[in-house]
Amino acid sequence: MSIETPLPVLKPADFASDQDVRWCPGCGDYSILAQMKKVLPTLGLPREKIVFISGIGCSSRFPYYMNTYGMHSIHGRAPAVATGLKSTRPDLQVWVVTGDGDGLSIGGNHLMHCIRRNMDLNIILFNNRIYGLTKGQYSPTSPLGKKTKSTPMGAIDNPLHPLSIAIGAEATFVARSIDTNIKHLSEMLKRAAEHRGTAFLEVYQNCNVFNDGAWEYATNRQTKLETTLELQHGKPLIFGKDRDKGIRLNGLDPEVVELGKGIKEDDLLFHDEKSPEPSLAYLLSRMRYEDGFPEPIGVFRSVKAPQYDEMINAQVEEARKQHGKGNLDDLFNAGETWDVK
Amino acid sequence: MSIETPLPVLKPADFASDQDVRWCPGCGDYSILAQMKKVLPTLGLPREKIVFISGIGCSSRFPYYMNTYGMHSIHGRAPAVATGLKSTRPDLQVWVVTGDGDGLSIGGNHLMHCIRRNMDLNIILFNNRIYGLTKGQYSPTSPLGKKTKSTPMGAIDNPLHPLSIAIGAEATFVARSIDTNIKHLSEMLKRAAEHRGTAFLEVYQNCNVFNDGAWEYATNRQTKLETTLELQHGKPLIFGKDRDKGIRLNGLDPEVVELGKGIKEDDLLFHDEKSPEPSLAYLLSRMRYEDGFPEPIGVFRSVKAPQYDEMINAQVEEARKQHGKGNLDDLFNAGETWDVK
Amino acid sequence: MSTAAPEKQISNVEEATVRFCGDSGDGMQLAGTQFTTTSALAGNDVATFPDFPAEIRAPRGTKAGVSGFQIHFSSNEIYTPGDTVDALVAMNPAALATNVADLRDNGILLVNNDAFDKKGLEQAGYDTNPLEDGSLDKYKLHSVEMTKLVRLAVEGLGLSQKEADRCRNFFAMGLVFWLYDRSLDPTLRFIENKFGKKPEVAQANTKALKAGFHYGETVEAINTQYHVDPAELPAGTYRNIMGNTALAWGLLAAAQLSEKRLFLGAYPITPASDILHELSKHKHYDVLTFQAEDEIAAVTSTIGAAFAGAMAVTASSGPGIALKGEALGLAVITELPMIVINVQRGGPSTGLPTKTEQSDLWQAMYGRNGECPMCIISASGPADCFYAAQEAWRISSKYMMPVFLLTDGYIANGSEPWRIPKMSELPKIKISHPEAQDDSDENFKQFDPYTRDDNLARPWAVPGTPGLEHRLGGLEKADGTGNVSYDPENHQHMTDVRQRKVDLVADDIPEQEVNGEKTGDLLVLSWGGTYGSCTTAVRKAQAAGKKVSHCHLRYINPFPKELEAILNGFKQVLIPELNMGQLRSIIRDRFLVDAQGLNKVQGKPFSVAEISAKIDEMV
Amino acid sequence: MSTAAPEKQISNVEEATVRFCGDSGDGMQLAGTQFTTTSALAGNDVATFPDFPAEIRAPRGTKAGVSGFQIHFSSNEIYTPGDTVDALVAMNPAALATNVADLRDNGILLVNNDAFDKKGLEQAGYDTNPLEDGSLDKYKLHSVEMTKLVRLAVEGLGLSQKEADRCRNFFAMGLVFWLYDRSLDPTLRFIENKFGKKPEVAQANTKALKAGFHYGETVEAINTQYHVDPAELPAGTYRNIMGNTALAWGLLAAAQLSEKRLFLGAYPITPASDILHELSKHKHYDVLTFQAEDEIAAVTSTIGAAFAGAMAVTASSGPGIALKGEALGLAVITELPMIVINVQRGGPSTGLPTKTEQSDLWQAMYGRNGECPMCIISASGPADCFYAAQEAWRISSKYMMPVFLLTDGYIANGSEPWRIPKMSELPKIKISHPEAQDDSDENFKQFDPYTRDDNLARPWAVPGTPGLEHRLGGLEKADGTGNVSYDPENHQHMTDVRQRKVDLVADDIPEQEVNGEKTGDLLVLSWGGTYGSCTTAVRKAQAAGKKVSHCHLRYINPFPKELEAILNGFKQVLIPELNMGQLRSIIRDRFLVDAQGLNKVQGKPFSVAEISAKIDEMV
Ligand SMILES: Cc1ncc(C[n+]2csc(CCOP(=O)(O)OP(=O)(O)O)c2C)c(N)n1
Ligand SMILES: Cc1ncc(C[n+]2csc(CCOP(=O)(O)OP(=O)(O)O)c2C)c(N)n1
Ligand code: SF4
Ligand code: SF4
Ligand SMILES: [Mg+2]
Ligand SMILES: [Mg+2]
Repeated sequence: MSIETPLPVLKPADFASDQDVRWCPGCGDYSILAQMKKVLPTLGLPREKIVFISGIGCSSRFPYYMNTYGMHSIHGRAPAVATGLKSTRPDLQVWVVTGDGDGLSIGGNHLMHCIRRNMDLNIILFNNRIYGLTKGQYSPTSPLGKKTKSTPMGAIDNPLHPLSIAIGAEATFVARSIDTNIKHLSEMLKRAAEHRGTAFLEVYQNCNVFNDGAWEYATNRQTKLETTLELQHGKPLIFGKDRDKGIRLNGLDPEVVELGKGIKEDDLLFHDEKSPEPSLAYLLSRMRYEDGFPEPIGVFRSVKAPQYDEMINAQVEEARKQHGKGNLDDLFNAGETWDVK
Repeated sequence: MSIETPLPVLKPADFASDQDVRWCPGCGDYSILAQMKKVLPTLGLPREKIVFISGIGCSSRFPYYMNTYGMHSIHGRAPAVATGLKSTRPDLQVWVVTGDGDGLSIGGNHLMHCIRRNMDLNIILFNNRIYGLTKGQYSPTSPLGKKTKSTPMGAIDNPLHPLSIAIGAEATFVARSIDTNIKHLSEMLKRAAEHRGTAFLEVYQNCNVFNDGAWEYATNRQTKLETTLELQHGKPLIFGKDRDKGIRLNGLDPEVVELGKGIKEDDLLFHDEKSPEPSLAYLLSRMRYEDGFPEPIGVFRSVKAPQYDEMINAQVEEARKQHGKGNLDDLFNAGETWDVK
Repeated sequence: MSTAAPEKQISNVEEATVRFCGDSGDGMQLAGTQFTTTSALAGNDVATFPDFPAEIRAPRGTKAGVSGFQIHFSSNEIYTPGDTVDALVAMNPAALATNVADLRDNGILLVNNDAFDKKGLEQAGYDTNPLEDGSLDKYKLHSVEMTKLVRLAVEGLGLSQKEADRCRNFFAMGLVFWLYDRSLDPTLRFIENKFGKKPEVAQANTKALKAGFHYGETVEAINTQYHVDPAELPAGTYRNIMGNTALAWGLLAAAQLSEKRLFLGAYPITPASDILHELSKHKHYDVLTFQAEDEIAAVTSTIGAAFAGAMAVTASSGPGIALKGEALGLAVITELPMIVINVQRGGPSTGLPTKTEQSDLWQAMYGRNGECPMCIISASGPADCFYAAQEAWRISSKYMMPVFLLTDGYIANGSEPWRIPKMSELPKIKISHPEAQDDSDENFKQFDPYTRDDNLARPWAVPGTPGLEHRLGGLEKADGTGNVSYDPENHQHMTDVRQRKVDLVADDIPEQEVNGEKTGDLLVLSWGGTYGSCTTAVRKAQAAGKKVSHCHLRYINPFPKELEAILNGFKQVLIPELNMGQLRSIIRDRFLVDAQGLNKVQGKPFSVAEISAKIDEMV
Repeated sequence: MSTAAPEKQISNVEEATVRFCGDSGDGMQLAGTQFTTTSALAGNDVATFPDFPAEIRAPRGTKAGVSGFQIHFSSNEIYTPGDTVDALVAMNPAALATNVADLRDNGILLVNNDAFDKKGLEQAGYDTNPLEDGSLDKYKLHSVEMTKLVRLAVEGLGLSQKEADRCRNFFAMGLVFWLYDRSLDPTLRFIENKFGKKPEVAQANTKALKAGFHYGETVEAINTQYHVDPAELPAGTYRNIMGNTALAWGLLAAAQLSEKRLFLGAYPITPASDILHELSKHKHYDVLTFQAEDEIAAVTSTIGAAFAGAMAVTASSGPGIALKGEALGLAVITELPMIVINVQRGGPSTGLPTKTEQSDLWQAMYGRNGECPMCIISASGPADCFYAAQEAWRISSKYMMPVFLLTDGYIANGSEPWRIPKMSELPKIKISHPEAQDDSDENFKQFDPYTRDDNLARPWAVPGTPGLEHRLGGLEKADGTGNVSYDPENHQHMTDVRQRKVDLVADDIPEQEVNGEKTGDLLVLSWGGTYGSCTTAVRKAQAAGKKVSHCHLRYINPFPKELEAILNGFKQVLIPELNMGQLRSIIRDRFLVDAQGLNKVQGKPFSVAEISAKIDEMV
């Protein structure tokens, strides 16, 4: 029985599995889940064509809550599981859900290689700057000096910045959003879904149990317009409650300037997500709150490049063009053979 | 018996172990070994204070040939072995020798974490763009389309660029040199040795058996002055046989320009290895021969930052300031106890 | 207080088992810990079993979110947290539903009936209210309006209702303290220490605690108090200790006894993480804790630290240990000393991460490529972890080889009284390093890192030492020089030597004890965390006149020399394990003894009854 | 050619063993391969053993750089590359020094005496020239000025001296071809194919080859030729095949027989890399080869491909397999089909990477956390790899579980004649996937991924299929629904089911064969690459009238049902293994049989003589 699936009209609820959601009440993960359920029906894909692959961590429980195909794999390996899946079945839309520990600590290498291969995956990194599931050790994104269960005297590892790492591996799509900024978040999920090749989306996510307020500066109504900056392609980098501040380049160094007082919009740095060179994206990824910058959210970079999943299948096609579908009897009998009667 | 070691006057030969060197005749590894033996005696360190840690690969045989302490560990893990060693014994000078497969494929994550922690290690990555020891599969630095034993139809993975990755992890010292450019190489080895924190040095190394000529463009007498560019701190980026070409910034994009014809040295990009922002270093790491750029050699970045090895020991000191050396009897007896008679 | 309290009886009992259960937000672990400390301070022998959900915070009120803590306390020596419960505190319907089966007939059941509303009952899957439908008739049910009573008690302190409700666990504690005739003082001290900075919280908890206690005094329905006399334990100063803490402290002690820096390379994983947490608090003892990027970096950094001359340790649980297999081969072939701790949990794969199991023995024994033997020792209970850690380091440093130390989730999170030793009484661990030599000296001899002493140990020459420069590595080594060697005979020889080093340990460990006669009808052979239930079950069988003895193994590789003779002294051998027969297969292989298994993988320790039943079936 | 060749004898022999050895730059592997093909084409049964150094190119002339290739060819069926050598070609002193011990007394020794200069002798550790000091008197020494003769032969072709010297191996081949009365034609064809585009090289090699042949005809000192008649092999078309090639082709066949895409996730490692190389040449058979960033990505991508519905395979060797342990737990608990190939090499750790060993059996059996059973099968020789691959996939896809397939370096690089099957004769591998359902249909039923068929296999529902959406994962699963379950009984049940699935295979495999009587004094029990030497040794013993039989296992987990009865039919059991007793320990555990081991880890296969000696010692 092969069923014709006319593009169904799906609702967010259609994407909810029958499993109870077991995150702590108040966890930022709920919001990401909700936005995902809202975005998927807009993509015009039937549920069976969608697969969620995750590692281990609170965030990695995500697939259980989605009524799609999915696998809650092992710690850090989701990008590699997804690579095998997507290479074999390039027709599927594959999402990878990972945490800052899962994706950047134990799984950092798979993430990096997946990105450089430009596998067509949508990778959502839930960054809560802590290990949630194991109850509160510091993660690779925890700030220096952070006191946690495993660092009672403060963390001494310089944190990794997910987007800088991704751009170091020359990611073709890099974006950032925030769990509480649901409109922006759903837009970013959609952009990630639409990108062909690896889409890497970092989401600032609050772990209200072990790291409450880690992103307070970026989510607080009072401060968020001063501490974040929404990137828009082709537009100058402007921020502030009154949209009166901007980012200007001083040589290669970004600086915060106030508009007016002799500085015009045209003096500012203009965002170009399509720049073939990733240097701008890299520079943006380096703008950090602790250094006095607003942190960019939005799409840092979005360019087209060949995808591994396409090319691995293209080689099969190419080989078939050259050799046909092949006949194993011929292969076995090629070269020196002899007959025994 | 504790022996006073007055700083000995050592010669390169003093650093040669009694083991036969077993690389293929003509391998670029010989040159790196020779330069290392030349540089070490200039560092004023006795042999016993030096340790070489490597993974697995042709390059990783290096420690066997050095009459210092050393460990030929397992594939990809040298940075992690070195981390344990250096944390425990910060007085030692620890070198990590790795290959493009060892360091960037299986070992990419350890490398990245080591760099972000700014462990005081000198990491030398022998980049021959191939797996030598396993006889010729492509590596993460092999170019797209590269035909090798495992990619008879050409590689389909976009290569990793070691320096871009290192800068993505915010490396404090990043440099590049070439096996055949022995003067430059020995200078870079020395600079790496002198840097405190992770010094990451990529060396273009020829594997004349499985990937002969991979760096031909950068080593050929005829072309090398056109295809490489020696970085010098505070100096403009000039190259060419006649030193008549330079690199100028166009916005954030570098471009090759000819000097004269209205373009002066002052118009060029000036190198600043000490720039606190790594954006310049990142941009330089993106200049690639295949894109029509000369490839920079020299020190891309060299800045001071706190080191993990120092801080982990500083926390012990700090804890001792707070609590003294501690008395386990007190620890055991703290809290609720009771006596049974 | 001067309410006219009704007269109540006090009944002396030998021992009792109490379990607190409720939602994971209800503070049951705290209640359990406080009750444990109080009972210990009262001189009882105690054993505990905390049990909490895998989720950080499962949805409130659901069965998945139930958290429990069981305390067994006695005037005699005890070895387990108890099979059945004498008194159960259930803070909500889900807790009742998932726990009541363990309450003995006629046991005391204290429930917070305020939580038995429609939603709560539904979430627990009750169609009718069990407090009312007679289904709990076989228990002494006391249905208490805890929520209401607590709110009343804390009235006037200015707490929000949510804050007030958070004191309910103290009410429950107070009530149970009264029931078992326990002093409130330790808990009052605890409140003072913990909440001193938030006086209104401290006051509220105090009021709730006392309210619970007075409720017991006052309410007529509860008319008997129980009293458990102090146990006769060996003289000394005691404290209560959890397995992971004891293990961490044992490592601290071993480092000090061997005059070494302690290096821990670890990656967080349940239930091993607390070893990392504990050690990271004690840096002033010259402790370096490295939270690595993964388990492979954890173990390889540990190898680096071992090379550097430190007491090097790595700790993890099943899946993490699986990742360390390749690197452990390097530790074996480089013959460096280090301790590898596996706090076992339910497998395979991620399995049941918060539940206990003993199913990683095979992995410890066989889970590496090539012929790659490792010494394996195991701890038998929370306090024993302290000594097991020291023994692991003694062996590892003496024979220059990595040693596996196995515990499990049950041991790690369980607690028991520990007679606190004096550091000065603990045996020193002597370690020597070869001395520096001067290479300009005419007697200078090239240092050979694979020469061996009587224990077949090679010299632990530490980088930084003049004249001992050498290279280690994962390729086969020529014995003596340590150079890379492809020589066939040398490979055979080195393979044999690595095995012999492990075997030699058998000559260097205490004689294997047998609990009971040295011959008989049945030997119960156990290892690790099943110690308590096996001991208790065998004692019962012995008391019933059966010819049953018990042999508990600390050393699994190598086995104690006496083991073969012991096994041969019995008609039958029973090996209870929380796995499907892993020790059993090793014993059968080694001694060709038709040992039977009692096996279970259900995320829970054996009850004494389970083992007793099997013994009774066999003899 | 019309030089007056002296008259020579031809002696008919039943079989012979020849070894070419020289520097790794001397082209000895090529010489060996050509001789093998030629002998196979001449109808002999052949078996080969290549042996090369771990270094890519060890320094020229050193012992570490010696490369060898041994060919055993016969007019009867043979099973091993031969214990001792009848004719040895040594291209330099180092090759002579490291190989001459294997030459039988009175054997033919052909040396290139031009290489026996001062430096060469020194590098080989000779104080005096063995060609002159009488130390080789017990052999038929023919000292040939090969270098000089080759240079003369190729004179005039315009080759540099270095290029000329590169033809020496063809001279040696020519000489040996003459010695064993072999045709030059296959090699001439080979030269044409290989060097057709470089005519001067082709010509030079042809001249050198013929020069060698004519040298044999001409020189008086060599006065006997040997002839080995064709063997009587089953009728069919044959080719020579190496183990890794046969394995790769077996995978291709299995994919086609089951109508699946083939996905290989692998990371290069000696001696498994050639499987990756071979498969990557055949993409047009719908083969995807993914060279992963490491072994963990290799195995987890394989799990992803299995989930996606492909025939998923990962291949590695010991250290790489160690890294896969954790992920294999995921494959076991998700009950996905896949093949895990381990081409074993010398361990522990990096060990002896280019040498053979069977020491990863324990790792395959036990090397994962938790109770994590896997089916294990093994190949017995190069050609058998073809069938073992298909059998692994048949079992894996039928029972929905990962299957281990063990080979070793000896099998992987060895070669033997293979009777080429027709694809149409090979049994199809039937795989079915559950069908789509329409969730708007009133009969729609939520898909339960852990329902089971008669084989306890769960349905392989493939992403992309409407109405079968489901989630897998590493936490324990409720049987049926596949939901995460912490239920104690379910965990026990699922643990039992996973074991039972493996056990069920025992009902589904061919009856275990015994070579010889079903009862007797001694059973030789073997597995994997020791097949040939055990078969030969047992046949010899049988011929000598001993009551010895041989049982060779393909299936190690589960064992064939008949095995227990077979073992019990013999007074003694001997298990020869290239490890320290890994199968032996499993057999002892399972059957309580006091099996003895013949064990060696020397990087080399067993010689027949070693096994014969042990048999003779025992009966
Ligand atoms: C091999 C392995 N090592 C360690 C763990 C334990 N573990 C589970 S989740 C986790 C980290 C979770 O942190 P993160 O990825 O940031 O996810 P979060 O819980 O914060 O969403 C760890 C260390 C594991 N499951 N497997
Ligand atoms: C766990 C493991 N996987 C694979 C290998 C096989 N292996 C050895 S070296 C190597 C790659 C070598 O490449 P590279 O690091 O570039 O070093 P090179 O030989 O080129 O110097 C591989 C795959 C191994 N030794 N261990
Ligand atoms: S622990 Fe933190 S991240 Fe995990 S579910 Fe709770 S709030 Fe969310
Ligand atoms: S294979 Fe290549 S890298 Fe390795 S030793 Fe030979 S030339 Fe050097
Ligand atoms: Mg996190
Ligand atoms: Mg390389």
